Amino acid sequence: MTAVERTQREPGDDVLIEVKHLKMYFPVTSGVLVQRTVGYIKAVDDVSFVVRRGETLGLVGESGCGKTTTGRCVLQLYRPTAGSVLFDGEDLCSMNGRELRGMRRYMQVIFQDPYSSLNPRMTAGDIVGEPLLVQGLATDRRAYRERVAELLSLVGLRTSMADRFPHEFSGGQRQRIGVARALAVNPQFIVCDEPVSALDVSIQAQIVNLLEELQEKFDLTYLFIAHDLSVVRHISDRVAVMYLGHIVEIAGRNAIYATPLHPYTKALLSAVPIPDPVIDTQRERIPLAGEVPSPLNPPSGCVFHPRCWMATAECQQVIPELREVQTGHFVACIHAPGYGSP
Amino acid sequence: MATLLEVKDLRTHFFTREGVVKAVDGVSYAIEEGETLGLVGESGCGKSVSALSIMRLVPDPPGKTVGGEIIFDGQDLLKLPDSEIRRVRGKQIAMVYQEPMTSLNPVLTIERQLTESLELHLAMSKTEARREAVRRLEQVGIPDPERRLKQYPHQFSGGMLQRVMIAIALSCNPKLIIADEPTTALDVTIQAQILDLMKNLSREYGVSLLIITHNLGVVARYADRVNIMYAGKVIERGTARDIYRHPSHPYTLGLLNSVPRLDLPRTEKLDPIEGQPPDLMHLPAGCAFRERCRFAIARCAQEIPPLRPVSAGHLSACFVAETLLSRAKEHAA
Amino acid sequence: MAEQSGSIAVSSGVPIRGLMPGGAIWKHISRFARRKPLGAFGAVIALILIIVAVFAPFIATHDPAATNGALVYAPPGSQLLLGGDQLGRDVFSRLVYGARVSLYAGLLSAFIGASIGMVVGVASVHFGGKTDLIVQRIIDTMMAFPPLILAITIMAALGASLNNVVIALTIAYIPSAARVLRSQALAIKEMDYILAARAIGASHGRIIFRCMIPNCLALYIVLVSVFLGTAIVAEATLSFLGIGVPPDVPSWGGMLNGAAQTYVHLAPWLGVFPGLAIAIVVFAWNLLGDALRDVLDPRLRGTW
Amino acid sequence: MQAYIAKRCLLFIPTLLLATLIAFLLLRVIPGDPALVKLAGETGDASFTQAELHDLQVKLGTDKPLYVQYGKWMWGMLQLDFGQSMYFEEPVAQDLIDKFPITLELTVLAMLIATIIAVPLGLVSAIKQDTPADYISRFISIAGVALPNFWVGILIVYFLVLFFAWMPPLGYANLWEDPATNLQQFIFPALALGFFEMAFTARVTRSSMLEVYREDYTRTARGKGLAERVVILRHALKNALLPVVTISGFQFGRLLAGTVVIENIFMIPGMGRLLLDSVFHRDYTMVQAIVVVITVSVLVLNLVLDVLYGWLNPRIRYS
Repeated sequence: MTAVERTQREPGDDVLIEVKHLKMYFPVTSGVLVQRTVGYIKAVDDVSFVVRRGETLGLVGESGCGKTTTGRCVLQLYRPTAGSVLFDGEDLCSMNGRELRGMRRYMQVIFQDPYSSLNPRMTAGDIVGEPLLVQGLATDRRAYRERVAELLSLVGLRTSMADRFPHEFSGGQRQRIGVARALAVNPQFIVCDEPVSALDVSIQAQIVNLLEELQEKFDLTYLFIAHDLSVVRHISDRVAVMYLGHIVEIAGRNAIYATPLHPYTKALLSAVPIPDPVIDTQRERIPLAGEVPSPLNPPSGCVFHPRCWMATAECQQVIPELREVQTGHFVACIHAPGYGSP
Repeated sequence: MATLLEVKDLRTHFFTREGVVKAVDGVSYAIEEGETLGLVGESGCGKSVSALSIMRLVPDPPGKTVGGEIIFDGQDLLKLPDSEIRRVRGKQIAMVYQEPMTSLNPVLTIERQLTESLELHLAMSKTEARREAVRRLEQVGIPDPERRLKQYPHQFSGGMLQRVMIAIALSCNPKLIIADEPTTALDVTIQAQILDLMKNLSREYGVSLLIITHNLGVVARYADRVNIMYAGKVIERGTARDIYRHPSHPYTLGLLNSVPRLDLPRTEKLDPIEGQPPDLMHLPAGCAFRERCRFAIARCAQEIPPLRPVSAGHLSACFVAETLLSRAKEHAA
Repeated sequence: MAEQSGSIAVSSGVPIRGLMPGGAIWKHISRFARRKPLGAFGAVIALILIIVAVFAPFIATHDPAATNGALVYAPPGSQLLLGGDQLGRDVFSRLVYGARVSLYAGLLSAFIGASIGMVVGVASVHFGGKTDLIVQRIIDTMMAFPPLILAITIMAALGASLNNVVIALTIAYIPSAARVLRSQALAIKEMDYILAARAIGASHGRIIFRCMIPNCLALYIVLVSVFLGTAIVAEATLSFLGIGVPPDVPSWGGMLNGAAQTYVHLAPWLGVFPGLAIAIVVFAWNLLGDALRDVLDPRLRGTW
Repeated sequence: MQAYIAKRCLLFIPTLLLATLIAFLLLRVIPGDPALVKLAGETGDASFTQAELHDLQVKLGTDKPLYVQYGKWMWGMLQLDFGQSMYFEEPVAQDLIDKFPITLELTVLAMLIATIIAVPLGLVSAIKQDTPADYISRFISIAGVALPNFWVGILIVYFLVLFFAWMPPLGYANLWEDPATNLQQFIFPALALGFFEMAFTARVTRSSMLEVYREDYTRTARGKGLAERVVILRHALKNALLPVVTISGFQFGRLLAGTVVIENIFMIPGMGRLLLDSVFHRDYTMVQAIVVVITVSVLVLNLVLDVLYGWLNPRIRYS
């Protein structure tokens, strides 16, 4: 057991999801007749974290950092290349298709795009009711209809809307349908994959509030994936920051926003504009040079070193592991205070 | 400062089979020389259409500018013949678009796309234009410009392409650059790079900037003055300080309250604007925001509130603007 | 921000207008007619064709097979509405019965060809991997055979008969149908709602029949309507060449067999009316197909 | 780009093999035994003895298993021996060498006529969208797609005979020896043959151009102040023609197939007519050989077009 596993999961902790050394490599093939693998896109590269029952873990990072892939691997929508995902102690990675289908009663997902995530040929009622049919949760026709109506009103839609098709709804309303679908099976755990980033600003808050209310009501556990750091701070209990397939920092919400330890987290936070010209101009800014390297050919050592202003020669060689430097605050940077020798 | 561009009572409508969409319906604003003006609103509020109307680039059909004036350099752009407006486009007023990936021609080299406006507007020779193109790419921070010129758009990342777009926009030393959601398609760290670059260059060359965005944070940092749009109209205008510190329209207030902020303590609950944005084809009588508004009074259902001053340089299109303003000032104090 | 209201979904990339189930069908038809007058015109002609084909015995004025020595090359209008042919048979009645052949061959081959193509395309995408690769290779190679050549070859092997024409045309349509529907299925497979279906534990069958097929249907209908037009031409071509339906069966193509060489001096109308019939019917089908495509799936514009 | 071309070329070989296999199976699997068909005659009821059948099977080589037959046939084709005609009982290769150039000339001519008229027609239609010019061009293209090529052929013959007392020329004049007569012979058939493709290409060009008109980069080009002519010629045209290049492989195939019809109407002694005659004579070896020639021509053209497409599209050129 590495330090990560030991300390992230403390005795007596009520851990619902435990992800250990998760790797998702997408093969890149080439060749004319016989396809052979010429390389891998390391979308997720050795990621470990836990999600405790009832909490929201925020997962942030820029596009292409592997946060969405991580979420899909946790749910086994992609079968990971390596590593394990324990749901209440049971390893999802070793389950077969049938066993996994059974597990879908307990874990669900909400997608980013409210347009492509709803089948345009099904009515809102059918979309919300489908999980009930698939999981055999509707005993009869009446119970089914009542449950669908209940779910729709739960997410703030009128039950009379059940017969409408997705294109008759606005973006925010569609996202509510997506939430209702996820709730249908009474899950314990929901992966929220950028659930508000495709919505208008004034609608985002509606959905965030809805997710929070539902969490309280049904004692839900969320893995909340987003690139908007302000929203993540609002909704999460703990936050993990990803960069190029790695988790570079995990800490409690207050700790990570008040005292970020990883240089990438610092830069990311400083880049978020504040809607107040006076405060915004007074903040310290850490401009990041360059762009995110290709996950096909990631840099050696610490993947962030080519853009890091603190990088030393050592950073090019050593892959920093995630270490606990303060209670509950993990960071993967050899220059972080309290990190110790690499 | 002198006024560079004045949009007066602009009306651009889309004539679709289902009905007339009044995307821009009586919008007025002015841009001073050297100023950065923000135009903020949610999708479908008409902010992009108003900018495209300035350049007369609204696709027709179905779009048509049915009324108003756009005074630039003493002449009404809407009345110029086609040959004259082409002399304004790219030379006097240039644009940076939202999607750098699709806004550059995939089958032409960066060089061709950079040099063509130089050759057209500044009558440069091929070699001169090439030299200038290299200089411009350097200026926007693209390493190895000589090699990059020979490449095609798909060989660039999104951030790099937006730099190229800025280089193209700057190339003929325009007086005004219109940036339509220039960073929406980019990551937050890249977004900061691009906005800083635009702001620095505009300061250096005294170019006016019109930044169109849905992100209140983006304009707070960069804009001198801000216009807030809702349902085809400007509903509030003022300095960035006015707008963010003393919002005096319920919509602006709602927008500011609904986004969680990193600089303030975390609140238990977000405070969203309830309801959905209105359907531009069937706008209700009176104020378009009335149905979502917490401060609505009976009058709001009958008349459209005009945009009027509430303090020096600060305008609001709300009947209860004064109440909101004094509340905001109390709150700030 | 992709917030969108109204009835146009942009980002889903999948047809959403039209094809609504339920009793609203008449409302849709009348709306279609208002928005696409040319398409409605095409639909009316298509309907007339169907009526003529179904009620041919009541519409025809003569027995299409009856020969009459006195009416050989009779000019139109005299005793026979559209004149007589080289055996003195009534051209008009033969045209009426020919509509049956055209419609039978067109409808069956378009329908079966597109259906098999859909099954192949969707299944290939669903199973993916090596299966998809092999299917793709075979489709690509089949596409190198011009459909008419494929049909002629098959007719050469099978011999002239109406049902053989249907078989030959069906086989000729499968590759292009499979190709078009495969790419549609590929696009659908990338949609989040497929992932959502997997996330709720939906079975493979459910994903194929509730998600993939319904979203291919618009394209399928468009495809059938387009194939139908080309199949009518193809049947006529085969019959014109003398390898389609047997010469004694009245068919539009067969009526033109040898026209260019034989009748030009004696009876030019023999070369005109059947061609006109084909042209009008196919023109109408194309108008209808175009309109259907615009309404059901605007992205397909210009793909054939 | 080199890798792309190499990949295309490598892919060409298995595709070619597969194509010959399909051509072979089409005629061998469906009808059963060619010897049986040949002996049974047109109506299928001619009488013959088992011994006769066996002799013929041995002669035609159809007594051996299918894979042996295919192997032999392929091996022969590699040495340019396309087999023995079942009807004329002489090698089919000579016939093909004589007739293929005639058909190819007709096809290429038709393709040229179609493309030269269609592309400008489609462009004008798109540029002048919803003007009378657009309506006329759209009418031509929708009507053109509806007119069967054999009927267009018949009408042209009628027109020529009735108004100019023209007769289909007997005998064939070689393009290189007597270009004037040759073109006189070919221009009308090529027109009839290319009519459909002209209409089709015009439609594709129009819709592709309209598509490009909606692209962001066209707006960018206008936003630079470029004249409409430059926007069209420099920015839109190349993008708009990419789909036109893609479809021309299928068009070429359709035109080759169309020669079967047109050569019969205009009495041109090409491969298309030979194919039809062979079908009537149940000359399977000949039919097979012609199908292979046509398919391989299409495949070769597709290969060329792939390379051209790669050259036109920098996304492919630089990847």
